[in-house]
Amino acid sequence: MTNDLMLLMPLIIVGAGAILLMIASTYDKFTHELAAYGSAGVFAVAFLVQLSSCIAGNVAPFSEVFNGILVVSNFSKAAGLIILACGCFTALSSQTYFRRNNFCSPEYYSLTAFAAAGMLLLTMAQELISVFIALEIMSLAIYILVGYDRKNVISTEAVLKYLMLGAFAGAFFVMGSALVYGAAGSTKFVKIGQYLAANGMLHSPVMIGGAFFIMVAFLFKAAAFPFHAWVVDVYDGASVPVTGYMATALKTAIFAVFANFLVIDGALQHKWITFLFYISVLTMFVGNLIAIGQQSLKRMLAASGIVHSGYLLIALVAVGTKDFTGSVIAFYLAAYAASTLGIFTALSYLGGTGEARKTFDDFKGLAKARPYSAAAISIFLLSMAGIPPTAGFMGKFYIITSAIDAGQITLAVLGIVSSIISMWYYLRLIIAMYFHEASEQFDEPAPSSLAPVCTFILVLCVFAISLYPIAV
Amino acid sequence: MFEHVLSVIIFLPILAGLILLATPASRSVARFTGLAVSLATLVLSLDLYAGFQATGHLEFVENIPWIESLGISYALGVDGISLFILMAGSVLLPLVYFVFGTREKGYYANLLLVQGAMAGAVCAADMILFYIFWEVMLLPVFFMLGLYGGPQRLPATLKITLYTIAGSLLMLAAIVYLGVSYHAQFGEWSFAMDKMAALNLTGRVAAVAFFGFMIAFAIKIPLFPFHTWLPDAYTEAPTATTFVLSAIMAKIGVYGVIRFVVPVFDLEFARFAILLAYAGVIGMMYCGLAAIAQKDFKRMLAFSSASHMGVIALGVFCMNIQALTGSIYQIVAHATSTGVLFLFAGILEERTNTRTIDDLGGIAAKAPVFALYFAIAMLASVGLPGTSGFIGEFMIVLGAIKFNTAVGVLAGTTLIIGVCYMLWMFQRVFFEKTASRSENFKELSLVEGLAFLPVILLIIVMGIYPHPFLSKITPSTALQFAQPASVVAQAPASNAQNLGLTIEQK
Amino acid sequence: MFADGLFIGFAVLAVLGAVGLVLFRHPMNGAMSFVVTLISLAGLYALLSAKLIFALQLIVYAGAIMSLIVFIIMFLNIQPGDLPQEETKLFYVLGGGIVVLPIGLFLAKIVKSLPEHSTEILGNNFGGVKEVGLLLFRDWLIPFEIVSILLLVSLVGAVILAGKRGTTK
Amino acid sequence: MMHCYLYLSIILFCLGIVGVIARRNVFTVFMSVELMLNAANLAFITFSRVHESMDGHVLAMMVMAVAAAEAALALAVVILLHKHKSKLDTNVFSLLKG
Amino acid sequence: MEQSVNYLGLIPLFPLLGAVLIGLLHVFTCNRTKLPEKVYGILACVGPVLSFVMALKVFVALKGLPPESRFLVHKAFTWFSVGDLHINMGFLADPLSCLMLLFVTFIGSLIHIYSIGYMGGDKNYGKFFAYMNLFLGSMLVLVLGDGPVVMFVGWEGVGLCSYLLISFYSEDRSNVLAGNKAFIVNRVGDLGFVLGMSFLFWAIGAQGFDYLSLKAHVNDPAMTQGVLLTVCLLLFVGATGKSAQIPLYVWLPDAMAGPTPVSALIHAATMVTAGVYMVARFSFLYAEVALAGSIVAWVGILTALLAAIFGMFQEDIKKVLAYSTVSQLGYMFAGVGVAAYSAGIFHVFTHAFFKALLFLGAGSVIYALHHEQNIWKMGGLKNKMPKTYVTMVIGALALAGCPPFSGFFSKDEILYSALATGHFGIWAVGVLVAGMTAYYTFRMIFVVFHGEPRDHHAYEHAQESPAVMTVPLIILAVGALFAGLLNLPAIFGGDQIVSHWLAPSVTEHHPHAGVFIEILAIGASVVAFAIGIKIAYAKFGKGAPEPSFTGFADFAYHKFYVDELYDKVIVQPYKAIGSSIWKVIEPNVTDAPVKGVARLYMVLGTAFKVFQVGYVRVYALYMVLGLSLMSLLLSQSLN
Repeated sequence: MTNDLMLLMPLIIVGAGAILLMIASTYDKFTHELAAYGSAGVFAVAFLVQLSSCIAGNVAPFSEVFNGILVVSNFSKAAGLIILACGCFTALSSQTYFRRNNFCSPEYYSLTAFAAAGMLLLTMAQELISVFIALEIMSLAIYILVGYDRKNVISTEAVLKYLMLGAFAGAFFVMGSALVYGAAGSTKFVKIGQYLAANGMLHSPVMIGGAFFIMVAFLFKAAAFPFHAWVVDVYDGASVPVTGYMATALKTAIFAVFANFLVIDGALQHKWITFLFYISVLTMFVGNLIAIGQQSLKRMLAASGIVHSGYLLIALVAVGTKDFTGSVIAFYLAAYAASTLGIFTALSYLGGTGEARKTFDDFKGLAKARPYSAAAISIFLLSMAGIPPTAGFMGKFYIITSAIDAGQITLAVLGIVSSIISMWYYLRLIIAMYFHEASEQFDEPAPSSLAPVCTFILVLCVFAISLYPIAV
Repeated sequence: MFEHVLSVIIFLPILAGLILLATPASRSVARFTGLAVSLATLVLSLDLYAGFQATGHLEFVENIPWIESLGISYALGVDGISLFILMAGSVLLPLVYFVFGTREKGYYANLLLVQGAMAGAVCAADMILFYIFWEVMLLPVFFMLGLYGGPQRLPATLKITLYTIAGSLLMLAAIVYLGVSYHAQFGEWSFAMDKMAALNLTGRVAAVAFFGFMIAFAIKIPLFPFHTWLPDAYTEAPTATTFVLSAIMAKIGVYGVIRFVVPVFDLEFARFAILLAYAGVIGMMYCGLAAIAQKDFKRMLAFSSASHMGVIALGVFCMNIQALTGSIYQIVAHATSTGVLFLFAGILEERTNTRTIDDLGGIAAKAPVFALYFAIAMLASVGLPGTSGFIGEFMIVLGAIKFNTAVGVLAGTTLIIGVCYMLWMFQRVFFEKTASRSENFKELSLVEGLAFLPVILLIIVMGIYPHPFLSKITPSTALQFAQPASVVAQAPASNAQNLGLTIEQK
Repeated sequence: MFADGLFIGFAVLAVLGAVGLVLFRHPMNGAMSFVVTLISLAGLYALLSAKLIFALQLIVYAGAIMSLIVFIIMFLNIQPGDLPQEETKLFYVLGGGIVVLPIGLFLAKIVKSLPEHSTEILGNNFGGVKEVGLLLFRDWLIPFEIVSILLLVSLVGAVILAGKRGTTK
Repeated sequence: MMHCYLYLSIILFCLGIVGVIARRNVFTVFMSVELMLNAANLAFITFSRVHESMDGHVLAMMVMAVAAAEAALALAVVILLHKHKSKLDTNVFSLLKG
Repeated sequence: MEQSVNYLGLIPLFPLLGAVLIGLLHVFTCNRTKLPEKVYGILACVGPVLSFVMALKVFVALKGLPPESRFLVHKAFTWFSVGDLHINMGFLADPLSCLMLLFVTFIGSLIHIYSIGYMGGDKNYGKFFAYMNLFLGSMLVLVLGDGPVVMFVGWEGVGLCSYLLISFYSEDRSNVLAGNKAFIVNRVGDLGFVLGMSFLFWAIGAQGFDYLSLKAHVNDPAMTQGVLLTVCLLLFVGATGKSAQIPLYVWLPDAMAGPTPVSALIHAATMVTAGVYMVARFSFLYAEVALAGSIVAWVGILTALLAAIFGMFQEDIKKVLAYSTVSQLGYMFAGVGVAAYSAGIFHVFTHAFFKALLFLGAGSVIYALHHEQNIWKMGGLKNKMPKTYVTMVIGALALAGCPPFSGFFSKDEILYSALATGHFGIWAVGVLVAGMTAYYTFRMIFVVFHGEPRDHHAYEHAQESPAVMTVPLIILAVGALFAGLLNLPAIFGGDQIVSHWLAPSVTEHHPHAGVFIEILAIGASVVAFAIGIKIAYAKFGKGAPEPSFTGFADFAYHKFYVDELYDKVIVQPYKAIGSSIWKVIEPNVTDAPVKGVARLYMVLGTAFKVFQVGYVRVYALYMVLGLSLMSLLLSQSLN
């Protein structure tokens, strides 16, 4: 039990931190700046604990906690690390962001911590209803964060769209769980696996239907085609740090649980390969096409998030169910998180009051005024585009390698084609920043140095992650 | 000679470039740093050259495992083929700092970056490492072109970048395919270049992978009909970039063909060689003809460069040792001659503020040294015997005749086509009456003159006494043709075939 | 037989309530109609021997949640003008029905593949408070605990989104 | 008999979907989602009866709790929407597009 | 068999070093303080004279060897060696190359000395001598090279120098254009040379790619008739370029239009004979395939005819000489074509003297008349310029083939060989051309020197040229008079020294057609000469007005519009193709897919924005539609 608790320590720290922050925020003297430092501290501590358990406690890969409802594996630890790091950076960049945008209260940071708790649970959950509850914890917290700027109708619209469609997708999840429960008699992954091993997938249509509906919810959260439409609007409506948080931590959690779910049984995964194949291809291409036409940076990044979901789906298609380590997925998520979060962190101090700078054109000539920020953004963009020597390239390389190794050559090639297509809109921002004359001075100083520092650290991460060797 | 000399050659410029970028260094500091670093690299390269044994195999090997689970390592080494491209870069790049003294910091920093990356691409002995450097070398070009290029630079920048990246990403897929095939056939992961020759690749996917490589290299070279990015990019780019693109980067495309396509896809290559050879020849003629229609001397040189690259590529596709060796020799010859020509074009542009041929005239009278240097480089470019250009071109045509008579005869027309536009341009720019634009054309300064002198001498020495150079190249090229046979002998055919099929059916 | 009759009755009521929810223009009418569905479902739960759930459905769902919804509807004091003009509602509903049909058929198909099973009311303590409670606090402790976090989040959320507090301190 | 329960569940579920995609009234949409959750709950309870295990009951309780939480949030959002535009029409909120 | 000596390489090296030295001196001083002209003059003459001395040494050394083993070789270094291809920077002196060597260095030296005076006061004095030295060095490489590749170095080198010399006064566009034309046309020929070499290499080159090895392997089975013919014809294409034969003769008259008689002379006397030398050099190939020889002979004699026709109607004194050069070159090819290699080479030799004489004489005239080149503006100059007149008449007689001047013997040898080997047509045309030659040569002499002055102003100012220019004229006149005696045929009591000397180098079979044939040949030539000179005298002997050409004459005056034809058929289409590639094909065909993809890309990008309508209900609809579709598919798969 102590061992169990030790493994759950990061979750407990984050959860407790969230509650403490929530309570603390009732005191008037507890400013949102303090809350920012507090939540960053909570995330940092949790991150370090997680890291130490990653390094030291090489527990059995599938050590069960709490009756098989939660399972801690190396994969979930890695995903947890990413989530916690994202949380920490989000907290810090939010502090900078809210220096200039005046709608924060300390609960904001409490909610980021709650969301992180939900995400951590999601990475570990091995039981459908727990997955659902974790999903909802995460989602509800994020809904609130999205709509945090209550005075802003855009923000409210975003939360409406997200909440409505999220709840809609959640309903499918519940229905799917019910069907799986009907077939297997249990909602625990272990039991489902045993049932599938005994009966085989094809002989259980209910199982197929249930898994199908469950995947719908995952695909929705991951913004895969055709469940992608919300993502552009919601990212656009949310404030920059929240968008960054959503784009990275949430996606990490979703793909972690998605992978965990898919690898319950080889037959389960195999059944969906064709579907996921088409979905990932369509996701990549539709995402790209949406991204091409965008003028707003956030919307472009949202659409590019769709594309990256497509790449991750390739990894899911190619993932081996035996000896699942999820290293490729985790690596890609880490690489993607570092670069995406980096951009949003940079935007959080470059965006101006009320996010006045939205479009590509607004960032023209940034390189002259803010060379380091522009360089950092360029590096993040190149990483997202998959140009070496950044982490994004290695992530893409691993995904392609695993896809080809799994015999999915067509998928790999389509992934490549997609990343060719995506090159334009990443380069577009670099071109705007570097090759155009400035239309304004960008002379307002960064409201605080936290976000710039985070940006710098994330640049280092982008390169450092690329050097970290993993096994496919 | 110390152990990690290649790493130093690669990373010294890269580090210097990054440091320059990251610090608010002044222009002159940047220029001086660039000059110092590139000269240091030159010294190291000369040392390397002196120590090169010409065994035909990789020398100065460094190998540090990186991603062991996939057999990826930080592996470097040079053989006779890569050595000369490396040398071309090391010898030529210091010139830029002599010639252009008043550019911005980023100009010099990017130049350093691209120098390191190109050295890396040439020295890499691991495919992934190669790919990394291959992509990295595009980035400085992107920035230099976009930041310091001519008025129409943006479309040109986009075109070259997207075009090249499209090609290289396809190559990435092909590289991964090779690695996976190696894993399937030999049971271990490896991305080492020299091991790939042992692969037995058949079937549709192999052909696709072959084209994955070929298209990437064809774009970089550029081979007809993938050359359309070239005129704009070469014309709009700042001179140093054009110089780098034409003198060295294009050659790395050819190098890639020699390194990857020829040994690994020997079957596919033999099958498509005639097609590719025609692409080379047609490209040569097409670009050569287009060159005559140019009014802008830089664009004319761009087409000229593309035309010559067609011949060089042809040499690789002819599959005999004379043509291949000729190609490599021509790579160096063309790097020196075209590189110098582009630098001179830059000087012309800078001192006359025009790129239009018709605006100029009579420069030979104003600047005899400049004209002499230009003429020597031009004559090397048209392949006059006694200059470096002849040896390679002759061997390529010779080899092409052996390969296919029609191709050979067409390849020979480069003798005529090249001379037409070059003389035409030379006549208008250097001869005739002095035009108003060139009235005050300043002769090369003493420093510039001395800086170019070694290269000009090299052009002549390489034409008159090429034997020492060739004797370092030939062992490696000979090995290229020896390899397929030995592999066939080593690998049990049936076994390999089965494994080859499994990967396809998966 | 009696149970079958009850089932038919509840089922018809539930469907009618649901149809009403979809079709009524004013949300208040829809909510009332939905309450009918919820109560019918409670009856069905009872028929399925889920005693605790039967009670919870009535208390929590039909009672608490629906009264909250109705309260908000009343609270907002919705005028007919506030409601969307949905002249083509029926068209949309029919179109929606057609679109949804494949999903329904698919679900029906997989359900059909299941072996039929009797749903006689179980006499023992199946579904009773104690049994379910034991299960809840022994096997399902973690979900139960995390639901509390969920509720906390929604609490905070409701306060933040709908509250009147000043935006910053 | 089990089939009948499940068919009913399916019908309710599909009606919920239709409600979500066909209606513009925010309340109706949210209640339709609730309807879908209830349909799922019915399936849970039915399967619970079939398997004669009470896990399904626990799950249904959890779903109810989530539904309640979601409803609370949804209503808060509705209030917020009403504050902004005094409309309950989802189509009114389409500033973000393209 | 062959003897290795280490000084052969020095022969071309002297002038080449001189060229580099002078060139550098010139380049570094031309825009600053100039060096005195004497420095250049002396430096420039050192190389050629040393080479000439070395050539004499070579000659002596060869003379000392038995005739069958008169080979001196010098392998300076391995030039390049790849696979089977081994090329040495090697030099070979055999009787053939020695003969060429002697007269090239001799005439070259003379020209250098002459130029010291002629070029005086030119601002690019140094540059000129650098080019001259470079030219001589290249020519010597061409002559001495031990294999085709080394020969090609010199071959292209002289081409380059001809380009540089023609466009020497580069401020005048027409000069540069003429230079360009020379280089490009030569390059066309060079393509043939390179291709010929390539075929030759792949047939028998693997065992060594120098003349001696090639000669030894010429009967290898790989050397089929087809290959032989291909190689011979391709090499001949090279020769037509360099030696101005049909169809590549067009550059030479333009080159003459250049400003320097000296450079014109170089082209006329030495460089253009390289093609003849090359065919003689490869006589071992041409001897194996008779058809190739016939083609060479016919092309040669037709060129001779064509050029003679053009020459009859030219008004520029140098153009007349230029066409006469082309015509004489045609004779030489006719000679080597009918396998009379020694006759051909001998004509090269004699032609060098009398053509040099004529050019220098013409130069003298032009110099005296202040750069007037139109013969219709001259007249009656024989009184003003007696030395020039006398020497030029000697040259003209030699050119026209008047016995016993040198030209008579060499030309007669060629015509006799044609007749003796049964090439009756060639002989007949040759005789006709001989008559025409006499006609146009003396037309020029009469118009320029006899009659009344046409331009009195110029005539008043005309005076005899200074001694530096007349002395070489006299020396050359002596040569033109007596050079023919070197190869005096048996019928005149000679023993054909040159032919015997050349015998080890060239593969030829001396036909013995009998005295009758020989007399017939000689007689016909003399008669033709007499007729030609008679007509010329009749028309121009007592002065004549400038004729206006009509009909055929006009056609011939315009050189059959060949230049215009080439311009229309080759040059303009070439440019048109170039600009259509750039303006039409590149943007609309080659680049079209790229542009199309880009456009499609942007269109799709804009089109997809439509789907982001912003209505949440529609987003839900997308989800449901997707789900429905997937449900349908899944339902299918369930069965």
